[in-house]
Amino acid sequence: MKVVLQNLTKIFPSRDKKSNQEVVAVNDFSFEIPDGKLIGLLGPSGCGKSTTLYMISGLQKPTSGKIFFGDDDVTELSTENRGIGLVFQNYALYPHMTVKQNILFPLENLKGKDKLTKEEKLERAKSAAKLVQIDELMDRKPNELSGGQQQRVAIARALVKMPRVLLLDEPLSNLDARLRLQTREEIRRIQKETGITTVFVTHDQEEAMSISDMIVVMKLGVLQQIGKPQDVYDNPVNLFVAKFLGTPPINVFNGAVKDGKLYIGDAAVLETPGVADQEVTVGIRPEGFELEADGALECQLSNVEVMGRDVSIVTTHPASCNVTIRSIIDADCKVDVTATSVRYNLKPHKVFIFNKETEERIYF
Amino acid sequence: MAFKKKEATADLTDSSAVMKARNLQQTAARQRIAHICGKTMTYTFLLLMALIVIFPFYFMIISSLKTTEEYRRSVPTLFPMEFKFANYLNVFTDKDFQFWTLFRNTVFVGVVSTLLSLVITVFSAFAFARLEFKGKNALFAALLGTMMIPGELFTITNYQTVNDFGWMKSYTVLIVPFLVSVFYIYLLKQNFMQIPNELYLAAKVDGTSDLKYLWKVMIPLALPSLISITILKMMGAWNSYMWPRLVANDDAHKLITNGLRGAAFVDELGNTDYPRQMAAVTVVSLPLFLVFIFLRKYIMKGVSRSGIKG
Amino acid sequence: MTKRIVALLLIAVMTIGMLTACGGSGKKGAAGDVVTAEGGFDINKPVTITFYHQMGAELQKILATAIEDFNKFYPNITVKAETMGDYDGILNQIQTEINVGNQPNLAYCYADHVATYNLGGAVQPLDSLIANTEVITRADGSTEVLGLTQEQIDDFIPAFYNDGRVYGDGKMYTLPVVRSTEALYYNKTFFEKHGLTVPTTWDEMETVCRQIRELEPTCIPLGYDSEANWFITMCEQSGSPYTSTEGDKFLFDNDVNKAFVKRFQGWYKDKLVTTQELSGGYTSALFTGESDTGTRCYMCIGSTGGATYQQPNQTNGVFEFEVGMAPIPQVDPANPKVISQGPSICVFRKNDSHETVAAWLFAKFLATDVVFQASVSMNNGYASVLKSAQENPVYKDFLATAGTEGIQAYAVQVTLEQQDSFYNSPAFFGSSVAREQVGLLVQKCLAVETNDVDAAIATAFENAVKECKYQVGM
Amino acid sequence: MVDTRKQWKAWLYLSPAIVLLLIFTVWPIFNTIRLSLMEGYNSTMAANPYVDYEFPFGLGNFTRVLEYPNFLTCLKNTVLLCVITVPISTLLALLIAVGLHSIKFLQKPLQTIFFMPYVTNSIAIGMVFAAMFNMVIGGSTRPDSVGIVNNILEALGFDYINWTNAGSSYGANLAVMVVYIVWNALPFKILVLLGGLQGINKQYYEAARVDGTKKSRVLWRITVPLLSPMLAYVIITGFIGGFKEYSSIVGIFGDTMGPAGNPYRMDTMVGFIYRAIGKQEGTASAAALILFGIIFVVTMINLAVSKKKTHY
Repeated sequence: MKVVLQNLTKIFPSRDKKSNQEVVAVNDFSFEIPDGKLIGLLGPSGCGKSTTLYMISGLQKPTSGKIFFGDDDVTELSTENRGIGLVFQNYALYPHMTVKQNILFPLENLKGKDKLTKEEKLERAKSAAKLVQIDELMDRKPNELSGGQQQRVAIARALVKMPRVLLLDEPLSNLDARLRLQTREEIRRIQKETGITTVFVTHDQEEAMSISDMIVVMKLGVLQQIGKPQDVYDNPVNLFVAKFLGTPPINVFNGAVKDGKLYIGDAAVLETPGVADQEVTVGIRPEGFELEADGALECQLSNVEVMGRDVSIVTTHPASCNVTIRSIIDADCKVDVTATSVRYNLKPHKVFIFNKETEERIYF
Repeated sequence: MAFKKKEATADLTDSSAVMKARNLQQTAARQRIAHICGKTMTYTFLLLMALIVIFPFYFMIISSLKTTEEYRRSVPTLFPMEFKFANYLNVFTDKDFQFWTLFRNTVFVGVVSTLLSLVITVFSAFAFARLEFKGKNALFAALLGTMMIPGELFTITNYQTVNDFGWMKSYTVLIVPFLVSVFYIYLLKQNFMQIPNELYLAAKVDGTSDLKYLWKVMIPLALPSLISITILKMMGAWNSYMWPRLVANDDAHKLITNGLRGAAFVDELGNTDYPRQMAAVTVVSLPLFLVFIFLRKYIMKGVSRSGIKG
Repeated sequence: MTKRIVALLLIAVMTIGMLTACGGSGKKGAAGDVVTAEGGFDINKPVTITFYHQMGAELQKILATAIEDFNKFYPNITVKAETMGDYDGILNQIQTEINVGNQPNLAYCYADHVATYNLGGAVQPLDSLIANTEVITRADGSTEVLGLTQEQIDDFIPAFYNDGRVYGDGKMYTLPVVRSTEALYYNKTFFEKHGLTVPTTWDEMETVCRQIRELEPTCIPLGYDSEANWFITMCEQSGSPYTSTEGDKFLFDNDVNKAFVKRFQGWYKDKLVTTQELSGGYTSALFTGESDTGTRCYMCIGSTGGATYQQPNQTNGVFEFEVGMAPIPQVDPANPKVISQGPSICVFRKNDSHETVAAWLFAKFLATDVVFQASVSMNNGYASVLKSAQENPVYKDFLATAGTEGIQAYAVQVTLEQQDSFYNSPAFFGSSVAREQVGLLVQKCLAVETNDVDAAIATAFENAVKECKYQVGM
Repeated sequence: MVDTRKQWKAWLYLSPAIVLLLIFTVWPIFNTIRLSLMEGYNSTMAANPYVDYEFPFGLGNFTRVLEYPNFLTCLKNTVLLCVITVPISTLLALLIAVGLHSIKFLQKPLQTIFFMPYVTNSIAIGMVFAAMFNMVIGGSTRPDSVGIVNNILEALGFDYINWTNAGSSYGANLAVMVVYIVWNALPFKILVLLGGLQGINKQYYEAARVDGTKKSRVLWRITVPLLSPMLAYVIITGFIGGFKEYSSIVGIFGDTMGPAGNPYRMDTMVGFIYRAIGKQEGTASAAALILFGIIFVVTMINLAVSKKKTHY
């Protein structure tokens, strides 16, 4: 099922009665989620990603704009008529019901011709449980389960009624690091197996990048960029997206374009043909540095962290917007840790320049 | 299995969840109607119940404005035919009903007993919630058990006791015997229990004394509960009747409800002048009412936080 | 947990068992019936006496004046008067106080209350005080005998004075203050218009009621306010037993009583009569026409103390009808009986005989002070118990106003006219229960709805006696 | 670990409460037990300094209570009132609390209104109810004084009902008491339940909405179980209060606790105790202990049931 959002806007009335300030949570948001894909809605907290998810679910009504499931306009449809499954951040498992009862609960709401016999219901619940590998835990209560198990129950409950769209709100945020890795693979597997169009919300770019077919980056209610994770990473449309994606984060410098060359400080580090002379902000991915004895960019060396496969070199530079610059290079390259400075050459496709004011990408 | 890719899509296509365009609008309209109906029913129910609940209050106020003759009519009027505001004036000027004295006594007894009661309740609840000692659970269960006893029977013995103490006709006798309420201790204990024990342990590590911890951490966190208790206790002082009448019914210590039920507003034949009495009742209820309106938020919080779990 | 509580309880029970077994022996001294102040009553010795009453604001003013007058004679006796709201308030308060021995010095009382106080041995018998001939020189130089002189005793209307001696032990416990009785209020205008005769017997009453029903089919001709009074007065009028301080005490379950109750049941069924409880309010409301629909009474038997409530509504300063007052109907007009009601005053025992005597002096003052009694009487329609009050010019003028307008004076007049017909009921522990129970009995029997009225009435009587006996532990 | 220093500290903190409870609660309880074992004990007689009344030690007071001709009536009324009013008031309070919780517009004013009975003086309440249910001068051909309840019945096309006056039926009397007691019990229960509702995570409801759960099913399958601790609390306290019902009946029917012509028809256990005070305190004490026993047993049953049914 393809999901289309058209000019979606959500405005919350101000909580503070005196100021009368409205809060625009989602602003003129449009995009299309292809059928059967896993989409990560990504952004820092307060960017409107959860609101967007809730509008897709029907729990919140958009202030304006339309939502389509396939060709159906579901904007006016309330949540139960949309055929979605929703997994909450803290799972919202009914604490007084066993796992089985929790999973059965949505099925018991079906009425009319959808009504299932007892056996059918049990069958469905069992296969859903099997899918998320909790079929051993059916008679436990939620508080007897680990976080990861609860998460699976929540997913099973969302899946059991065979939703057209599966929505997950920060599905991994309540899990510890190890479980997180495991569970995100799990989500990916389940999505693949069922082929249900799935949207999940996260503030963790790594998580989003690792499992999504597509990611949607949002900031302050405004859509920034949509695309396959690698595309977005490789081609951020603005400074925000560039900064938001990637660990370690991108290194940002104040720079300038002069005569088709990009300068950081006094050093001309890159050819930028066709870019008008201007002050710019430069973003360089950590992996965009190459150690060269005669490299164009000289940085003061402060630390070298050997991480096995890679080496992380921490340096400083007066033009850097961050306190330190972190580059990641192959462990094979030898670094003289006693030196006071290192010199880098830059890989052009890992360097992005942005308009100083608008922070929009300047392509070269 | 149903969840394999292909089958799932097949399932979905013939499920009724898939709707044709015209169906969509119908569903949307239906759900709007259902929503409006639901809201209408909720409001109708609530407003109807509110009407029933508020009626005695309304009746009290209109009665307080009626003339005695009108009040005595066998078919009660629902709106005064003529307003007699003099009834209210009378509350403050009536010689039999020393409003200000009664008011002062009640406020004094209410405030002092509330403060003392709070101190006792806080300490007891703290001991039950945070300290370990032998027989704690048994003691607490025994305390809860006392709530089941019809308290009226205590009167005879307690009267004897306070008389032996020589407390008759004093503020002491109005304040001391009922300072401890098992219910308040229970309420506050529940609230204290919800404050993570780690905070207490952390305070211990920092060398904070129990008292300081209570004052700086527990009390601020349990404030809503304490406010609820304050209000309940104040209402108690406002409405207490049997005991004060028995032990301190002299003019110097009389409390407001006794004033209301006493000789005031009764004519020579023992018939009550209801409108005047109702005016007095209204005036007397007003402070409580205002307190309630202003502190409603805290009362609500206090109760919800006590999270009455076993 | 539960086990522990049970164990605790058992221990407690055993301990208490032993306590009770051992406790309570040899505490009692002799009853101090005789009060003698050694060396005479010292009027200069300051003393405070507490007086419980139920008076409202107006009467309290009169009382305050009386206390002022009293203090002219005895400036060192401070009277602290406290109102307890109503008679039940006085009873409850004093009963609790007797339990710990701090009852007041004197109180307004009904005979039933005194019987209760007597259980605790708290009431001072007055005989020795009445008989005391010590002469006191008062602060204003005048003198009085500490007790009552024969002249003073003779000044009391005898029936009222004898109200103090109804406790079965021959002792005098109270002095009367003011009295009311029951009277028949009738709609004089209506009676005259239709040429009806005011009934003097119950047979005549039935006839009149039936006549009125013919004239006004929607009315209930007679309202009787107090069910209990009705029953007790009927016992007295019929000469059948009600209660006794001796033996079985509750004697009212007998055929004579059942017979009159059954008769009234018939009246109630025929809508000839209603009562306060059965009509849900003082029947005076029906009599005065305050009720704004069809039901009304043309006669009402109620207290003379409630005369103002029998006063009809006024339109433009004119009463809607004239009220007539008459003695209540009798079984035997030759031997009339009417109830005597109203506060007496009793003195409580105190260890300090000076206090007791001071309290007595104040009680005596209220009982014999014409000004106080007349003022109270004029205020509320109760009659003074003193014959000499009727000679008081102000009171005389007041009595002369008797009529629809001066209905209180009318009531006092009717009370005084019947002064030879008053009876006293015995008072003992349980007399108040008996009174309550016969009141309820009348209600119950009148409202009987089964066909077998006799059986229902018999059961009701039986149960009432049972309840009485149960409540006093017989 | 229970360390001894903390032990005495705990007792120190508890000392004011314990001392006061010992004097004003525990001692009266013991005294009550003592009096209940003194046959025919009457406090006024016992106080008589001149006559030495004997009150033999024994269980006579207890048998006397059971022998009371109206004992079964008292018990029946007490139990009936409990069994009827507790579920009704709990259910109404639940519905009102849920309703209040679900709305935004008017929520606060309505909240205030529902708590108003809390701050309305009890004198006023009794009189108002009497007036509301009033009707009929006994024996008259047409009702003379009609309360608003009957006005409403008339408007709905029903006959007047004699609620509380002479000749009224037991059912009508009971109905009035039920309404009055429920009305009285509502604010506290609403307060507690509303507090409980505010503590429930909203996502449970969103989850239910996503699943298209019907409102009634949400109420019974989600709200009620999640509220079960509070519900258990209000039900248990409701039962305890219900067994002590007395003043509300006096408020409507007066001291005779029944309509005219049928006194003590609505008598209760506490009514019996009150009447015995001042006459037969030994019996009153015994009756109080019997009542305590009943309440104790019922509360234990309640607790056992709620332990099974509450979900935490």
